[in-house]
Amino acid sequence: MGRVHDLRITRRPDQDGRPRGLFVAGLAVGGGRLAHAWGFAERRATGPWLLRMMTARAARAARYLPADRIVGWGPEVIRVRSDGADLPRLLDVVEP
Amino acid sequence: MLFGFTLGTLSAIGGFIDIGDLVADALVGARFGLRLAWVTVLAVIGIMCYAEMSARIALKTRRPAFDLARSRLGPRYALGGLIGSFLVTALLVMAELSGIALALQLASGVHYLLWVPIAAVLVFIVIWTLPFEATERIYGLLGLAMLVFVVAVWHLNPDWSRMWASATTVAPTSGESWPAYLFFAITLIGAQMTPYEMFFFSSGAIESRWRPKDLTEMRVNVIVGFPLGGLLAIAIQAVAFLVFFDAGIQVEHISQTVLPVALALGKVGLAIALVGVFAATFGATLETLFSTGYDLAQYFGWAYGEVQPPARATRFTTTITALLLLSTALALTTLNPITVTIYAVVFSSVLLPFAFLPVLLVGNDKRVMGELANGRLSNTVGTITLLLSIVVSAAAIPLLILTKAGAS
Amino acid sequence: MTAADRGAVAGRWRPVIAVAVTAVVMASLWFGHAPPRSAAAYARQAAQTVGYLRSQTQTARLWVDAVATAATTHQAASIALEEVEADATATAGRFAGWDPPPGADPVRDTVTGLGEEVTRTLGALRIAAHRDQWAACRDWRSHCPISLSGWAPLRTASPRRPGHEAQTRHAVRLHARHPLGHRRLHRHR
Amino acid sequence: MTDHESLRFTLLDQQLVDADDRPVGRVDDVLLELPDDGGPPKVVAVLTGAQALGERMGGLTGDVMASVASRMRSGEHRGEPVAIPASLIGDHADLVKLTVALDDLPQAAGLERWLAHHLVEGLPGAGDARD
Repeated sequence: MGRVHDLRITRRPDQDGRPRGLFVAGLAVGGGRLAHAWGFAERRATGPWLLRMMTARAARAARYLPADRIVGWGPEVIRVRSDGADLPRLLDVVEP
Repeated sequence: MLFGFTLGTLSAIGGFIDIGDLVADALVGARFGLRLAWVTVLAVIGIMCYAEMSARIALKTRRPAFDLARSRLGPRYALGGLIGSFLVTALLVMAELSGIALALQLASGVHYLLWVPIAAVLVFIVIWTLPFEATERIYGLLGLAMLVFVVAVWHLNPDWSRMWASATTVAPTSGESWPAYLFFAITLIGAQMTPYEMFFFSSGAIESRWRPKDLTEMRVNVIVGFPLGGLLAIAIQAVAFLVFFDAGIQVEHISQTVLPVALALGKVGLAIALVGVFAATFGATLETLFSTGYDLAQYFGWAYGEVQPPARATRFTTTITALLLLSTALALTTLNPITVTIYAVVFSSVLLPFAFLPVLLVGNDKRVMGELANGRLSNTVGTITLLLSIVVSAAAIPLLILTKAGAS
Repeated sequence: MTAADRGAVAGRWRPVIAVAVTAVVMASLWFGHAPPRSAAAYARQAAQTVGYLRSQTQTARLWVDAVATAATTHQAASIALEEVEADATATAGRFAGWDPPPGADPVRDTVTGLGEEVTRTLGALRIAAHRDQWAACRDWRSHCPISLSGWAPLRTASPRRPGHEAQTRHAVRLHARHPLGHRRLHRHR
Repeated sequence: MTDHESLRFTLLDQQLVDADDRPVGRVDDVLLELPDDGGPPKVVAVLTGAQALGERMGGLTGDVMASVASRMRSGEHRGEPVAIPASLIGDHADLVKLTVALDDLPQAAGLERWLAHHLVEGLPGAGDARD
């Protein structure tokens, strides 16, 4: 389905609402290495124009894979329930 | 306000002129006249853009620009850049120490090798005892002595139309080859767009406790300081052109860099020029040492900085002391400092993209920079400079080999 | 993350890349230091050597002039004259160390002869400077191996000056045998 | 509104500072653990120090870096990279702030302490390493 480029982490509160620690909320999958490394895949940056254009296609290809759709966590391979096509784009998930 | 202004400006000038400029500008002026002055203009614009960007990052995050670089480049590339810059700095500090020693030799008549250890001890004492701001102010102020080169241009009664014709020609002088011309263009870029100028300008912004509201002040410093540095560089090229070019003299020593000033302005001019050379090389020694220390400390997340007493930043202090010792040992091998400088600035130009790219990326990161993120001007100039630096980086080593370091 | 950072290409090609890089480095070191083998390369080196010698002589002249007009301190001038002499010795020695290719013996004789003359003159100059005999220094031009006459140091910016021909006397001599030498000698005009 | 952030930009490779803003190191690696109940992996600890970084990078450079760093350490835990439990992590964005002071982390910044104690402290003008 593609390479994992980043983990999305979250702080999940426990029953009393206190922060309980950092959890992996999901994965950032697919798209090019540079699009992730340079921050274009998650809308951290919108410029400079040239670098954005270089990575635009890859950034659009990057998907967000929520942790609850993952069946098996292996060291090399991660099994996923559902196919890749219905995953949301990372660009649409992150805050603008 | 006025004080902060002068401080930043001095830091910009002091950062711009160092041994690389003293050597490369005189060499280029003697061989190519002002036909490479356009490179200096480009270098000034490029470094202004990146110095402003990194200082803006520092204002916003209160951390030096390169602090955020590792997550952008990844640890591998960042390590490559780090090791490269460590080696280049060792060469450069060696050359700067020799520059201090040669200035002292010309003033005193005592052989420069005797001055090298003394210069190293002096540098160490300053690092150990004086706070950052005081050192910067002292050598910045002394560095203004370099303006004597600008005065010397007028005193040499130049033929202005010939100077202009030379400055507006983009081609090697007759008898010189294109590869040599381009090689020296790269040398000038390496000497004038040094990453440590960015480090230093942005660290200065932190240590002077500038805040986002000081944005205008910082920009004024950039707009005044760096072009002034560029003016000095072109002045050195011009006096070398006027005195050496027609005589067919090749610049092989620092003494030749100051000779035109002596011819134009006499002993007083020579003395002022020597003070300027001393201040510029001394300041640059501190700057290069510190920026390497910062570089390493930031890569591993160590404590760093001049504001803290040495014992609070021991790894930082130990690193720069070790580097200083290494460079002193190199200087004592009697390697020709001019040759070493040329190699160091060429290798430095190879590393330029590694220094520029992360700054450009962080400057655009809206989540870090908020409303201080790069505007269109910064991005346009920044991208062009980055592309230029990639070309320079790729061409530097082949040209170095092809021209035998500019010998032919 | 780790796997992504490591890159897939590196492993298999690493030895090949290492050998290639070593080969290029060795070749370029050789390129930088190889002695000139062809007659043309030798002539180029000869011309370059003469250019350096002339540069060193001219530098010495400027410093002597500067002392004469009280424009510099004696210390600075002596140091500079020491440097210039050391450079000239190195330049001449480097050229003398190369074997001339067949037929280039006359070139070698001319240039090494000139080198010896220049180093001798600059050595005498250095000694005079150390003895503080600056008046004697001023007279050296008349017996300088590379003619300096007619060269007004400053305030003249015109590229064509009388006396320029005299400066390139040796160039012309070389030119008689090696056209390349002539071209290289005019690089500084 | 998203409630999750990039590990790459807010945790990994970022600067670690203690509760008093003193630099501790970089987040050189992150230790994840898969809970038994089958939930998503949890960040158990952040690893810091050249050993952790070397092991993460791998390859010749990484191996050399890790083994040198491991040899320079002493004590019972040598051989393992310095781990800081995730429970001590406070805010994290472009800076990762811990909720404890550096002095309460005996593992971290070992070289710094050693140099301060053996080399720098004895020299005049060094200031006091401990305040």
